[in-house]
Amino acid sequence: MAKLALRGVVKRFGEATVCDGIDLDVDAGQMVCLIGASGAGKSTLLRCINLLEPIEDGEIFLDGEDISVPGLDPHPVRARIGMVFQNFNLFPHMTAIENAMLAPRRVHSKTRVDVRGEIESLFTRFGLADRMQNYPDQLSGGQQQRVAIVRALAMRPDVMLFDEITSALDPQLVGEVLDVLLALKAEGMTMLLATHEMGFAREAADKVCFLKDGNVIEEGPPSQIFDAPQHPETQRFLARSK
Amino acid sequence: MAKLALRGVVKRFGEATVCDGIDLDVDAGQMVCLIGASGAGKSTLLRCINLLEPIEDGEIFLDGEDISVPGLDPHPVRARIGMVFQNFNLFPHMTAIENAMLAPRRVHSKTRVDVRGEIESLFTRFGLADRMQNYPDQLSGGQQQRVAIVRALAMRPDVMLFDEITSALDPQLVGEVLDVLLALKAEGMTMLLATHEMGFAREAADKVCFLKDGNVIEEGPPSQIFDAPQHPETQRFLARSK
Amino acid sequence: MTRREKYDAAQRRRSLVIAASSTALVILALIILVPMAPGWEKVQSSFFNRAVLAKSFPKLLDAFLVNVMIFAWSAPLIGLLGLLIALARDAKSPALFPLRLFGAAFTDIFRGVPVILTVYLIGFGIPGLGLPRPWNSPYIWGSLALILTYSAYVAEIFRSGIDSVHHSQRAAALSLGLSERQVMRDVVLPQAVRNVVPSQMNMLIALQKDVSLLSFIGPVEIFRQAGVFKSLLANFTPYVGAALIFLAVTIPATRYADYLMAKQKRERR
Amino acid sequence: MTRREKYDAAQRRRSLVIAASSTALVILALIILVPMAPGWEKVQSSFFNRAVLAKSFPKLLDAFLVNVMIFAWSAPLIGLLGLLIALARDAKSPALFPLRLFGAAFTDIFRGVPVILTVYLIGFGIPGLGLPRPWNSPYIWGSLALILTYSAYVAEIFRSGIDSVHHSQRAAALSLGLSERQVMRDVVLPQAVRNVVPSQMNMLIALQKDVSLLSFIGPVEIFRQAGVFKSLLANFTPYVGAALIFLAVTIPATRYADYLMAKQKRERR
Amino acid sequence: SAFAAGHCAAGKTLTDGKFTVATGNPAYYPWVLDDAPESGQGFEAAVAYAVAEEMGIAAADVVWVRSSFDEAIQPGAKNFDVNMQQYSITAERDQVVDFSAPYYTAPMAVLVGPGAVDTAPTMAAIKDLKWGAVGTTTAVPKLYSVIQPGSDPLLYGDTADVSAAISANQIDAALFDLPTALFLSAVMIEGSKVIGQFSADSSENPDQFGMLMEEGSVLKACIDDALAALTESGALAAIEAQWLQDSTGVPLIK
Ligand SMILES: Nc1ncnc2c1ncn2[C@@H]1O[C@H](COP(=O)(O)OP(=O)(O)OP(=O)(O)O)[C@@H](O)[C@H]1O
Ligand SMILES: Nc1ncnc2c1ncn2[C@@H]1O[C@H](COP(=O)(O)OP(=O)(O)OP(=O)(O)O)[C@@H](O)[C@H]1O
Ligand SMILES: [Mg+2]
Ligand SMILES: [Mg+2]
Repeated sequence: MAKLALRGVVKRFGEATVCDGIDLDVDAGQMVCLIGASGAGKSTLLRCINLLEPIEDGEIFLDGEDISVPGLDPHPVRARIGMVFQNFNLFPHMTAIENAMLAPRRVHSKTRVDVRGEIESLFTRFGLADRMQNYPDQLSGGQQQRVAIVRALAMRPDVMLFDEITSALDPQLVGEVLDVLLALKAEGMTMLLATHEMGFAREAADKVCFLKDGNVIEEGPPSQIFDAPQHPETQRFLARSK
Repeated sequence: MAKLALRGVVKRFGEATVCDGIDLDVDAGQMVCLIGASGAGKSTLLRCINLLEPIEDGEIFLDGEDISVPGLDPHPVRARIGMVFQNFNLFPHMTAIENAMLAPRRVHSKTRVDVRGEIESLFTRFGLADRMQNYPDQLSGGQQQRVAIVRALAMRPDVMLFDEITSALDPQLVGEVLDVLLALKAEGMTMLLATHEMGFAREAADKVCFLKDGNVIEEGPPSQIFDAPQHPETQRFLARSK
Repeated sequence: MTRREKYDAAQRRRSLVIAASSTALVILALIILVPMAPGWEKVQSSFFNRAVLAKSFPKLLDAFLVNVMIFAWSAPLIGLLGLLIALARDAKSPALFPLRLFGAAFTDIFRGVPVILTVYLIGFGIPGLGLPRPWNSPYIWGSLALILTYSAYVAEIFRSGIDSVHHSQRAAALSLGLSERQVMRDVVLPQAVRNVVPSQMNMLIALQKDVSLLSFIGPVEIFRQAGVFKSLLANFTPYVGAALIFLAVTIPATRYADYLMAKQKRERR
Repeated sequence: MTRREKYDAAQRRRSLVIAASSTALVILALIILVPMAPGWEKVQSSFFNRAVLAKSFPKLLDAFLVNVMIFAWSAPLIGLLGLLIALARDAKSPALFPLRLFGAAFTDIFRGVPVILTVYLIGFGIPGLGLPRPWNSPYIWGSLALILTYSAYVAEIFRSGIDSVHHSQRAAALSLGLSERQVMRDVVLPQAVRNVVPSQMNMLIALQKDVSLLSFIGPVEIFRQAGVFKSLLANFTPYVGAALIFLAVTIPATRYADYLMAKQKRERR
Repeated sequence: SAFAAGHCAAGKTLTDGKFTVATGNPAYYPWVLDDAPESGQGFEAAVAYAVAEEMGIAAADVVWVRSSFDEAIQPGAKNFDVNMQQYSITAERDQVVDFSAPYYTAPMAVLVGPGAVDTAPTMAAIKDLKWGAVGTTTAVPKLYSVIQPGSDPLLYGDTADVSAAISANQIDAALFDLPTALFLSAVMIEGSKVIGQFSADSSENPDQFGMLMEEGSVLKACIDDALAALTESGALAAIEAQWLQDSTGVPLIK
């Protein structure tokens, strides 16, 4: 059974249909990359999975349970799914470490002391040990992005949704973040990433899905998608990135 | 004479020194790429050049004129320098096209009718023809980034500062934006880019500057920096990105 | 119809039923329970006296014109002055420190001093310095007192709105070459004003009622008129009449403002 | 010293000089010019009468204690009720529509009805329904009237603050698994409240003065006391005395709040 | 009990054995002197003590409280037995509260500021003045019905505000009861003058001051009896002569 499964997911903004019946499976412990043109609906799809946008039609299953039933209490579901936003959305009134401690303290009712050690080690792992006490406005773009990752990891979800998590990182950091993700995967984390970095997708993904016109046009292991794309749209999209 | 020249620029945030006496020259019509680790001070340097942050010491020359003289009226200077921010900073109360028309209308006192044609063609060039009437909150990350570029270009500056302008773009768009930049360069635009995409820097830059610890540690043509870096720090930084 | 649509429709129906029934319940309870209190008849005849209302209402409406008039010329001036003071307080350059000082002093003083003193001091005091008629009119000087006082309040609200716009917006606008004034006008203020519409509606509503303070220095507006009736008839119903007139103006106005805000919000995201 | 530091220092000096001299000029002008007006002596003896001030001041201070008391128990309740109403109006789920309706009705009514009517209606009307002493005390019911009225204003301000927090903040907090209530408490409200501090200071200051409205139903607070002196001595100086007492409280309070806000702002970016 | 055994007021007062009288805050000259009714100085204070004495209540058992007009007419329980602050008896007020028999009949008088002292005491002349009055008094209906001024009158909260408006030259004339007008012109407003009075008895509903009591007051009969006795014995007239200025010098307005 897939950890996360989408069946016929439809999402509209007014007249515009962004997701037009998307089917997608992410198995437990898998890392799946969503690729597609800017505006293809990658971010929207991630937001729908995290129940931040109501979907017009279709179902979303987490561990076989339909989490898109209207009227379902979304909070416990969201606590199992971590998300890193494309534009970070850090809380500007909290320091970096407070941002990261919020969810463990509130959702898992832990004390600052309980979680501090674990979170500090996360910050260190992302090269942010000396920035923990800064407010988001005092951080560089890449630092903010890493704080957002730490914040999402700190709540120990079993599925993570990452939206362009390396866009503001230098190559060295991209490598380091990739290492962290692979370590997470080794620990059994299920991950869905929206990314524009084809190199990253090729290196890390178990499966790549190409999104176009509200549908998954083609999916498969990176070797197949990148080296032998079947669909002409996929071929065209990837032509430029080689 | 360099179009843009920095001499001993020092910038501090409280105790922390972000720029520690930076010297940098950008010749007219050149495209210079700033590379460096996350938090190295790339964004800060661009903000200082655009006179958005006061510098503690040093001088900044535009066309040989010292624009960092305390007390100088910064507005005409800024009108000659365009800037695209790392996090876009679009105006949320204006549609995409209103965002782009603001500066020409206010700074160059043109009417909407005067500028509409030119700006619409810019939008089309960036694949945004059908998004002009959307508000920023209704745009995807990559769409916002492109609107920010259009907005900065619309005021027809002669120097452009770009901060990570391709971070939210898919590979195909990166290629197209690069084409636009090269076209601008052909028209004589001087450009300074902060970027993490080494491929982009290698392909487009006339000169690459590596920023570390508040200084330009190494600079030179991309071939030299990427293929034969001299400084051990540069070597280490680039090791991972190959 | 998808299950989402079905669910939404059911929710809407259910909440309408709850809203209607709970409202009905509260009203019913008031209608049934309150009259059971021992003193209800006395209270009713003091506060909800039909005969008194009928007698006083036309004159109250007449007097309300005075309020409307004073309100009509004061409100725009308050908005303008309030905005200017807010801008003065927000001036960034160190050379404009005196302006900031002036702004702070203005708000501190005119907010801190009770309106009624300002009304007396300006409404009686300045004419008392020896102005000839018609320049000593209580309408002029009373309005000035209101304008000064309310500007101070309104300025603080504008300031909070300006502060709530993220500084990166200012930076982005400046980077386009806009002057400080253009940045303020085109980028910061539109967002700031939008953020404070409800608070400024507060002020408008409060002002509409505080126009009545001018009655201390003579003008017979709706409150004075209600007070005259109250004294003559020894009955508080005229105040209820005045309140009805106020509500008839403010509720549609606030509902409309809310509607506009909600619409704009929907359109922009 | 870099040229930037030199320039900044020079600017600071210059602006201080300008501020000091312009302030001095204004004050001088007032001191010299106003007394030249023909009616100045009369105005001075009506409004700035030393003997009257000396006579009335101690009693005004005594009466001010009543204000302080009423203020002290009303303000926290207003803050709380205002916040609750704002939260009710902000309730998102369609099932909570009745709550939203209630919130809107509450603000519309208590903002729209003149305070003074609310004070009469609740302060005289409810006790008039037949409550025995001490439960018919004007202090209790008058305070309730103030609390209801001011909550409506305060709620609107909180609401504007909540609205001014970008919705992506809510989304980010929800995505962490926080409940609606935690999102509100930990993420939205802290930013919202910060955005509306100046507006809420407005309300505090206005409340401090509107405590005086209770005098309509009996309590002799500073304004009634000043009014008594005014009537007795036919002199407005007691109001000036009252204003001085108010200013002595509000100016330090607002300056301190401003200082805290500025400090926080500096620290966070 | 302080009451003579079996006196009609016994057991009917707010506090047994005490007679609680309310006056204004402040209480004005010449109705109460120095805002100190306990001294018995001033017309209304003296009348209160005379009535008390007549009812067999010792002066020491007269308790003074303060009240505003609004508190006097509120629908709930009152905190006084009688309230004296120049309340004019009107039919409408009588429906809400009780009034005693009148203790004074007040003629209305015209007070003019320094700029209008030469105005002739005729209806035609005073009509064109800029008028003011205290909004809570019966002077207001008199002003509208009898004088019918040419321009809208301005209305104020109390006599002090009217005085200030006259001083600021915002109004020319104001309508008061005669004792108040005389007091204001003599003491409060420099250069002002009482140019005329309306005959108290001539108008169809003369302005008469009565003590105000709670509607349905059981005390009313006793008070009325006491006032009747005081009128009978000439004591009331004596008090009036002692505290209120002789007003025969003020011309009648024609
Ligand atoms: N207001 C501030 N107060 C304190 N420190 C700040 C402030 N703004 C930036 N910094 C620090 O200055 C350093 C440089 O930031 P800058 O944004 O210029 O980095 P960058 O090179 O653009 O990094 P990135 O590639 O991640 O965007 C960072 O370490 C950041 O934490
Ligand atoms: N609130 C909205 N109203 C209308 N259209 C919207 C709204 N939000 C998003 N869209 C549109 O939906 C489409 C998908 O947006 P989305 O953010 O999911 O794209 P994306 O694949 O993440 O793109 P990018 O790679 O540029 O981030 C875009 O065309 C966008 O303009
Ligand atoms: Mg996206
Ligand atoms: Mg940066």
